[in-house]
Parts: sequence; structure tokens; C-alpha cells
Amino acid sequence: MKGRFGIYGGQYVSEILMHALIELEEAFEKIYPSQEFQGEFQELLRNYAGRPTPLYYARNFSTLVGFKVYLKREDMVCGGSHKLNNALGQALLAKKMGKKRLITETAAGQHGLATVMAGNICELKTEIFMGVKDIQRQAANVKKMKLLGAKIKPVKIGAGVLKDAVSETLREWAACSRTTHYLMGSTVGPHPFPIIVATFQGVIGREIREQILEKEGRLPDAIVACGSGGSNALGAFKAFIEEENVRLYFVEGGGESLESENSAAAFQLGRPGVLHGSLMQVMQDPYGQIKPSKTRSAGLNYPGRGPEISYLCEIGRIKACYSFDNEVFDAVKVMARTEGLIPALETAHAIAYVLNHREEFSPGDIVVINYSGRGDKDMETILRYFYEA
Amino acid sequence: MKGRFGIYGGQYVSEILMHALIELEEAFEKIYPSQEFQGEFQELLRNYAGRPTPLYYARNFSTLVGFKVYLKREDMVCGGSHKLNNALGQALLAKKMGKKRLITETAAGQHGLATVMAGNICELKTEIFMGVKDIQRQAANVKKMKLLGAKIKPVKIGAGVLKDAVSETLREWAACSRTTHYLMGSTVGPHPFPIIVATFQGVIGREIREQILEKEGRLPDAIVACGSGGSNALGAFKAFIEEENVRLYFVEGGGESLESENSAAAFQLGRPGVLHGSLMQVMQDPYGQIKPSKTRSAGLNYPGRGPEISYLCEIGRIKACYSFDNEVFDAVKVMARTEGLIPALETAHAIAYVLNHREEFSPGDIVVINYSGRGDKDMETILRYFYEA
Amino acid sequence: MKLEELFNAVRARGEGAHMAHVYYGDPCEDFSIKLIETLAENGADIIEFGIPFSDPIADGAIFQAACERALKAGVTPAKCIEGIKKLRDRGLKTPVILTTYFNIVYNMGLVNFLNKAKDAGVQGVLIPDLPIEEAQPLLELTRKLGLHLILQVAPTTSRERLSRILAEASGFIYLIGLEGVTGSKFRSKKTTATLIEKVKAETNIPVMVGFGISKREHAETLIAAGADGVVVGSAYARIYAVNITNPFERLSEIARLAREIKLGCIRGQKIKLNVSL
Amino acid sequence: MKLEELFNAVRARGEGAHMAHVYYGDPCEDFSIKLIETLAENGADIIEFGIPFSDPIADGAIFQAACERALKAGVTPAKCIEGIKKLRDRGLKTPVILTTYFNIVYNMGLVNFLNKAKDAGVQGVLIPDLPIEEAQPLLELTRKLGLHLILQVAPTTSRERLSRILAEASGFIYLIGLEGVTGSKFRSKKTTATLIEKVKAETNIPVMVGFGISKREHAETLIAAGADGVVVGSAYARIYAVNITNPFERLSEIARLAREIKLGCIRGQKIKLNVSL
Ligand SMILES: Cc1ncc(COP(=O)(O)O)c(C=O)c1O
Ligand SMILES: Cc1ncc(COP(=O)(O)O)c(C=O)c1O
Repeated sequence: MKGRFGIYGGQYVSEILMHALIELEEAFEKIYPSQEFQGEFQELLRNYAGRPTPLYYARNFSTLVGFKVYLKREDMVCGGSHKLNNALGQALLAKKMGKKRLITETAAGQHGLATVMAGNICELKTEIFMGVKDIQRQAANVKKMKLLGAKIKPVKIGAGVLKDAVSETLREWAACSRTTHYLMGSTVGPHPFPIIVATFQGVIGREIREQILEKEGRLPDAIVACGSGGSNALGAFKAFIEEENVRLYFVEGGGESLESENSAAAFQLGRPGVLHGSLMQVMQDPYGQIKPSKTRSAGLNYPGRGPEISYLCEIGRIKACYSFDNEVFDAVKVMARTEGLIPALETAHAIAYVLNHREEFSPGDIVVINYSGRGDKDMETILRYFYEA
Repeated sequence: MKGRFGIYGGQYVSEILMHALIELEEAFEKIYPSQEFQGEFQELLRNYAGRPTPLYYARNFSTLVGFKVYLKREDMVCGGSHKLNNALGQALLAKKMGKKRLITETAAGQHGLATVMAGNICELKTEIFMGVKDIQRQAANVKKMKLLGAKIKPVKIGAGVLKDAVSETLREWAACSRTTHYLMGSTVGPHPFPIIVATFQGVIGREIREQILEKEGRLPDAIVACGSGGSNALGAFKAFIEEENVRLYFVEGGGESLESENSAAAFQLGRPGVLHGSLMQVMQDPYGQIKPSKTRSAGLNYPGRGPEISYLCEIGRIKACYSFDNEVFDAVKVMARTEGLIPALETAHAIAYVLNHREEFSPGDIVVINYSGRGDKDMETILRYFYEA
Repeated sequence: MKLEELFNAVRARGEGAHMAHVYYGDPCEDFSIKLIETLAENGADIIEFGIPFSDPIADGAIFQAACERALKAGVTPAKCIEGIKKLRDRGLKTPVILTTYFNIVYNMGLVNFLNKAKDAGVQGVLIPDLPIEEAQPLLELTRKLGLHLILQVAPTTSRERLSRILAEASGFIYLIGLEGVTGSKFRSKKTTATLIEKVKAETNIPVMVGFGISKREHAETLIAAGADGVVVGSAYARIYAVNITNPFERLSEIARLAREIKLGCIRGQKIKLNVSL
Repeated sequence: MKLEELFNAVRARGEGAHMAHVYYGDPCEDFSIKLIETLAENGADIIEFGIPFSDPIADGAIFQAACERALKAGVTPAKCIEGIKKLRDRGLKTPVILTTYFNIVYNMGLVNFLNKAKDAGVQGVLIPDLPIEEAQPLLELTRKLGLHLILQVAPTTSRERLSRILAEASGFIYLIGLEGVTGSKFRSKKTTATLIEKVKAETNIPVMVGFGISKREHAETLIAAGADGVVVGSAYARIYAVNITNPFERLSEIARLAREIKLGCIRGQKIKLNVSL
């Protein structure tokens, strides 16, 4: 079924928005493959976003863990994470569709930044919805978005976090969908968003494939990626789904512990449910009320897993894993010391998994960690952890 | 004369250090061209640093100014500025020389960060000298360097700024030059540093040349770069020095105004003199005492101009220009709004020059701005300027 | 009472219909019971009975807050259905449309949910995040059980989808009068009137217009434009929300608004039928 | 007195030579005058007279602070040279080596600087940031004027460069005894002794060892190892720096140290000459 991955996916939205989803789907199918779009988009990816990103052989880190580890350097994308791959694609699409304005939501600010960057390039106005708690926690990114010209809309409802901001953006979209594009930031939301985002992020895996073949003459044994919605992971995985010998690991935010209410591990603690327009793995109470997630990593702090990731984990193609907050901070330090790189807290989940589950890999293995972003945005949190604890 | 550019350059250091300079020069001449070094270095440049960096046609910015502007995206180098090009090269050289440790100094922290990153990759210990005032002003970068494993040495003498930190690093080097490499961060200091740094940064201009020929089929009419020591500017210019039709603009920190003591415009306010081992254009009082420079841009806050830049300006091959602090902040905003990019304050000097001297360029001109770094490190200063002023 | 009967009766009286939307359990079950009874006694012909959901994406700020308060107070879907039973036991005759977001239904299991709803005395079910594309299973099940699945149309609904929706519609059509969420500011746009006309031209089942209606005149205008009735929700919640520690004190004001709305429904119908007022 | 005469006289007395290094104008000119006279009267055979520089890269913390204070107090190169004149007028006979960083010299103009220095009664010039590679113009000019350009050698100086330096040396060789800056902690390393031997084997001009010397024993050891004398600087500045608001109070302590150092010079020379102490 269109927009479905097994039971997951669909279009659970208000009737008001259906026209916009249908229009988007049609536009994507028509515009995306066009030479005009591809020309402009590839140009932007190359010269603005900085693609292809390197596939870096992390020699010192490899020595430490005992097998070959490559880092797919999405931290090198302009803005510091994979988010711009998708934001540029959708902004350009929105421009070609004749939209005048972009709206979206953001937690850590990474996707919000990517959106206003892409919006400026495409001369579209940008409005970013952000939970009041996240606004407080990410004050610097908020001002950065303002400096870039974005309008920030504080979201007071609920817990004032990402989940609430997504809801509020959907509401805003209902009021302006004729002129405004909702630039969804991950492989979540109603069809066709998960497919569009995964398509734009798919460049990651296509590059990995080409680069590892060039460097090693063979495919990797494993790819490890962090995620919540799943966009960087799917982006990295998609080119390898059919390759049975490539193990895929999806690492979600374990938070403080699985026992407490302090987690974002939806594959461990959730079950299928409908949130923000799509059926997916989601954390909820016994009655179907969505539960807030909790992790120190803002970008993983979402209670749902996108439909495609939900499906691929369900059928066992992807292994659903998690890392705990303290493991994540330690992984940041290890990466800093071995390779001089400070990863985003999200990314550090994938690194931590590799560090703490070495027994799952053999000495001859080639492992690719999708290094989804740099840690600049998390410096305060990281420094507080190490120097004030 | 070796190590001289006209009257500029030389090796004005304590006898203790001469052996180290000679050793370095010989090692550079022998090791740099070697296949082994080039193999490892190019690999690191490509996959760690992220080279080649894009040459981005800034469409919206071009429309604004009325001629074609390309940005050479050194902000996309890992760490956020051109500094790593040189740090990686020297660290690798030091490793091949059998050195065990790197020392250097830093003002904004960019070069310090690049050094500890390169040090970690090459498994060399790193010690960073930093003026106490700069430590205060750049607290975040200091902690970042610590997280990466660098030892930070506070420099209390003088005004506690970059100039004093350089002096102190030279002193430390006198005590440990047999085992330790001083990783000079710009095209300053005694021979062979200016040549080594310019060589490692020369990759910028070589890439510009190739890229602009590919995109435009001809060389640019002008290249504009900011600078103090001159490393990013020389890096961008060197491939074009012989091309008489390519105008070269070097933009230094005008500070608050040229009249007051609030400037770092050494080409306007200085004269030839010897500082930190080399004869160069330098700000000094009537007696030859070095004057402290002043600008809001930490990376341009040095009273000297490297010997090669000094020479090329003297003979008129490069035009020496400056931008004032307030022009610089405005340029940050213009770049943010037109292209979604927040430049480093240093870089914004070059942008400001183009914005404020449009009459020097014709509608048919192709202008390359060497976009030396991203503004993340300056966000606090920038935000304070716009949102608290 | 069956929906058909209700609409026949209302029409027979020369009135437009008035559906009042309430989120149950806000701020406590007792109040909701009283509120629903008050509305029913003061001109609400149908009760849209909402089961609170944590993330009500089609609802504006007022109903979001209502959901939040109700959930905080401990209301559950089961308690909601109990609430309907209780209302029936206390003598409520008014038809009840059970409204909630799809995850609540999915979580209980579709069959289970519908059976319980039917047992409790519900006439229809409305799921605001279930467009026709996703509605097939529920359409079949409701038909089997003799329940109505109330479908929505909006100003953005294409002609093609409108036909598809109307072909499946049952009970009445919920016509979303504006682009936005519940509780938005009322805008009487030509598009709304055009949409009402379009829908009326294609179907015989009643058309109820909702979103943003808070005054007698709104009801009057919309029904005069061809609608069979209106839905009012946030406007009621807004009244007691300002006095949330003792909402009971506001019941009389709510009753007054309900009567006003009903009056608008009557006047609108008169205009539509060209009867002099 | 000429340097040659001085060294002959010291040698004749069976002593090692003692050069005392002072940054002029710290914290004021009056004090420096008194300090230099005190040193000369208490065993300093040569005065190394420093013109303060803003960025003295060969100097450790003590002399950096001295330069900073002197500059803050308004001393200029011209005033320094005036100071030497004044000392001579007041009867100072001790040879004076004028030390400063190259930018001060470059700024005044090499010829002008040397002429002024000579006029003031200076015997030699020492530029710690002017290695042999850069010294050619100054070597020629000093020779022409009958001034010594004091050259330095260090533990890191290669055999090849050592020969080149010694070939140009005049007055005496300043042998940097350790790898570091002025005021470093004294380390009596084998390398220093070896270097002294190496230099002495290649040249007849006197060898003065400096950097880190602060005690009688240091002087004794170095001279016993073959040096013709020692340089002491930071050790004197350290004494008055702790009492910088009234440094005059410390002159007697400085005098005591100068005598101690001189004693070390004498004893060292005795050891070297195998004379029983
Ligand atoms: C660096 C980084 N990695 C990963 C994520 C998680 O998003 P996704 O699951 O869509 O890849 C984020 C989200 O903000 C992020 O910033
Ligand atoms: C971004 C950036 N640009 C320019 C400079 C100036 O250095 P240089 O003159 O060596 O290019 C710096 C120095 O820190 C910098 O960080």
C-alpha cells in the first residue's frame, strides 16, 4: 500500500491537510526527478552543503576497538549535521511548487537552522516552532536562527518540547497549507514525508557504498547509526537494505535507564501507535496517550520511530539498540581523544554502542559509523557533564 | 636571500632556537615532497579535513552587490576554518621528525583547536599557550581544547593576549625544541615558518584556480581575503600572484577607528619592525616598542603582518584594505540573510569590504571571497552586538 | 434517538441542528456530566463527546488545554465510555457522537472500541485524524454495528475526494468551515458557503459546519448559507476554562450561549427557507 | 676600560669574571643607577645594560616584568643611553655591554644606535634575537666603530655554526648554559661543561656563561668547568622585585649576592687553575 511499510505509515491527519499531502506527493514525483531540479539540487549539495562528505578511516579509534571503523562524516555538512541534506531538498521543492514560506519545528535547533539556511537560499520565509523548554535550553541556537532571519514561535502547550512543537506545526499548517510548506525534519509524519526525507537523506548511503568500495573493494560488515525519527539512519542504510551481509544497527536514546521514566528508547518501551500522522513504534501509556521521551540528547528526544525504521526493525533487518546517557558522554570523550572530533550527543549514541559492544564485531570487520553531526551545539551540556559533575 | 621577501622575513630568534629552525627547514624540504608524506597528508586533507572545499556561487549575495561573488568555503574545513590545513600538515611533519609534542598559542581558540585535533590524529601531546584575557573571553573554546586533551597554559604577562602568548610559546620552545614542535598558526614567525604555513595553506588557491576555471572558464577578476598574519590570504593568493589581471585585496581589522588606539590595521598604522622572529609590518610606538592591536575579531588581533604579505603589499601586488567593527557586524547579518551563512568575524571583514566598496568592482567582475571560517565561535559576540546593543 | 430521527425532528421544527463538543473529564468527570446535561437542556441537539488525547493535532489551544487537564485528572477512554453510560442512565436522550484521535481507537482495538461505544449508547464516531484514505476498516466495522462514522470535508478537499467522501458518508457530514484548528477565529468566507453548496448539491445527508463558531450570528449565517446545523465546542470550553477551579459557576453562562446558538440555528433555518423572521 | 683589559686584569687577579645584567629604568632610572653602581662596587666586572623591550622573547618572567615596569615608568632607548652617560659622568669605569632586542636597534637605525652607544661609553652590544645569520650588518658596523658585537652560543648550536660564530666573535662569547630563557632554574648539566670545553678548544676569546645563575656555587662550578666568567641577571632583579615600591631597601642584599657571585668566580678560577683553595 502506498506510504506503508508493513503496518506502519499512513496519513493520519485532518482532512484539511490531505490536499497538501497529495499535492506534495505529486510534486515530488514530478519535480524531484526533473533535470532542472536535479541540476540545482546537486549544485547546492556540492557547493553549499559540501557533499560528498568524507568517509574517514578512524585509525586510532579502530586500534582501540580492535576492528576497522570508518566514520561517514555528516558532521561536515554545512551547519554541522545531516539535516541540511533534507532541508535543501524540500526547500527547493517548495520553491518549485510556488510556496512562499516554510514552517517547521525543532528541538535542538539543528533542523531549524538547516531550514532557515535552506529557506534563505531559496528566498522563502521561515517560521520555526519550538517548545518553550527547548527554547530555554537552546538559547544560542534560537538567537542564531533569529540572526538568520527566522521567526521563532514558542510552543507553550504540553511539556513545551519537540512532540508539542510538531503538533503545533501541524496545526499551523492546517491554516496555511496553500502557501506554506511544512518542512518535515525526519522520516516521520504522514506519507509522503517519510519517503521524501529518506530519499533526500539516501545520498548518505549511496556515497558510503561508492566510497567503501573504492577504499576497501568490498561492502562493510556493519553500519551503525543513531536516531529517533530515523532520517540519518535510513539515509545511511537504504543503499544496503538488500545486502544481507551488511548488518544494520539503529541506536536510540536509552536515556538514564530503561527501568525509569527516563528514556527515549521507543523500540524497547513503545508499541505501534499513531502520532503526528503516521502509524509507528511509539512510547505510550496503557491507554494510548503518547508518553514524553527523555534523554540528554535533544535530537533523539522524540517518542516515535519513523514508519520505515519501525518496519525494518520489526522484520529484523535492522537491529534496534540503545545507549545510555553516561555511555554517550564517555563516547564523546573517547572520540575527542582518539580522533580529535567532538561528536553531537546523538551521534555519540552510535559511537557508544560500538565501544560497548565490541563482542558483536570481529577483528576482520569493517564497520561504518554514520557520524551524523558535530558536537558544537552540545558543548555546554558536555562540558557541564565533565567539568561540573 | 633565503627566508626573505624584500626586506621582510628573517630569523630573529635566540641562538637556542636556531638549530630547531634549521632542522625544521631541512625536514620540510626533505619530508614534504616525499610520497609517504604526501600520501598520508592528502588522505587526511580529503577525509579528515574535508578538502577540497566548495567554491560556492553566492547567487543572492551577488544580486545584492551587482557582480558575481563566489565564496571559497574554508568554513567547511573540519573545525570551522582554514586553520586545520596548516595544523595537519605541521603535525604530520612533526611526527615524521620524531617530535613527541606540539606547542602553540591561540587567541580565539581556532588555531589551538586545529592543533589539538591534528595532534590527536598524529598521537602527539599538545600544549596551548593562551593569554589570560583570551582565556576569559573564549572560555568555551578553552574547555573544548581541554576536552580534546590539550593542556592549556595561561599567559599572564603583558596584556594577556595573543602577542604575549606567542612570546611565551617561543620561550617555552627554547626549553624543549629537541622534542617539541612549535606549530606556528599563521604566516608569521622566523623562517621557515612563513614558507611552511603558506605552502600548507596554498591548497586554497590551487583549488580556487581549478574550480573557477571549471565553473567560469576563466580566472577571477579579484580575490578578497581577511587576515592578520596572512595565512588564509596568502593561501588563497599564492596561485595568482603571477596573474597580473587578478586583483588581490587583503582586509585587516580596522577596529573601532583608525584615529584611536582601537585598531589592528598594521598596514595603516605600522611600519617595518621585528617581532616574534621576523621583520614585518608591525604596529609600534616611536621607540620600537610593539603596540597592542585592538579589534573585536580575536583572530585579527595581532599587531604584525607576515613577511610575505608585508612585501606583496609594499610592492603593490596586493591592496591593503581594512573594515571597521561595525561594518563587520553588518556584513555578518547580510551574509546570514542572503545566503544562510554566519561567517567568522574575521571572514566578515572581507565580506564587509566587498559590500562597502562596490564601486571598485564592475558588473562583469567575478570576485572570490575567501570565506575563511564560520561564525560559531563568535556567536556570543555577534548576538550581544545585535540583541543587547 | 437515532441521528436520522433527530435531523428529521429538527428539520420538522424548522430549525438548524446544534452539536455541542465537549472533552470529557475536564476538569473532572462530575463537571462534564453536568456540562453535557446543561447543553442538552439548553439547545444542543447532538453531543460530540470527546475522549481526551495527549496530542490533539486538529484542536486549538482551548481544547488542547482541556485535554491536558482531563488527562491530568486521570480520565481514561474506559472512564469516558462509562461517562456516556452514566449520562444515558441519568436520562440523556440526545444523540452522542464519540470523538477521539485514532491512536485511542487503535490502542483499544477497533472492534472493542466500537462495541463499547455502541453499548454505551453512542450513535456515531468521529476521528479527526482519520481521512477517507485510512477510514476503510472503520467504515466497514461501523456499518456492521449500525454506527455512523462521521466523515469530514474541508475547504481544501478536492472535488474528486469530496465525491469519494460523500459516497461513504453516513449520519451527517462534518464540514470544516475554515482552514485551521478548533477554536480558530470565525471567518465567514465565500469559500465556506461555496463548499456548503457543493456538498449539498451532491448529497442528501445533513451537513454540520464546525470550527470557529462561537456566536449566534455565526450559526445563523452558516445555516442560512445551506448548512443543516453547526458545531460549537471551544466557545463553551472557553467559558469555564477561565474559572477552572470552580467551573460549575459558569454553567449558567454556558447555558445562555447554548440557547443563543440554538436561536441562531433557528433563525438561519428560517432565512434559508425564506420564512420571514 | 676596554674588554680585553678587563679580562686581562681579572685573569691576572686569578679570578673569573662577573657580568651583572640589569634592565634599565625598572622601576625608575634613579634606582637603576644606584643598582648598577652597587653591583660594580660589589664585584661586577662588567655591566650588561639592558634597554627594555615590550616583547623580550629570550627573557623569563622576572626580566619580562622588569621590562614591563620600566616601559610603564616611561623609559625610552634614548633615556637608557643617557643613563649610561650619567653613570660614566658619575665615575663608573666598569665596561658596559648594551643589550636589547633587535627592533629597538632597527628602529633607531643601526648606525645611529651604535654611534650613540659608543658616545655614551659602551664597549659592546648584545642582541639576543640576532643570530649569526642576521648579524652581518651589525658585525661590520661594530667593527668599524671599534665596538664588540657579543655573540651567543647555546647547547643546541651545531658544530658547524659554532665555528662560524666563533670566527666572528669579538669581546667575549656569551655561552647560554641551558635550553630556556633568562631566570630559568639552574641546571648544571654535562652538556654545559662539554660546550664550554668545545668553545674553549676553538677560540681564545673569553667565554662568559649565562642563564639561570643565581648562586655562588653556580659560578664556581661553571668557571671551574672552564668558563672565563658568568652572567647573573634575574637573580638580582628577583631581589628587588619583591619590594618594588621601595627597591632601594634591597640594595644591600643585592650587594651581598654580588659579592657571593664574585667569590664563586674566584673560587671557580682557583679550581680551574688547580690552585688549592
Ligand atoms: C546530529 C544529529 N543526529 C541525529 C539526529 C536524529 O534525527 P534522525 O533520527 O532524523 O536522524 C539529530 C536530530 O536533531 C541530529 O541533530
Ligand atoms: C576564520 C579566521 N580567518 C582568519 C584568521 C586570521 O588568520 P590569518 O591571517 O593567518 O589568515 C583567523 C585566525 O584565527 C581565523 O580564525
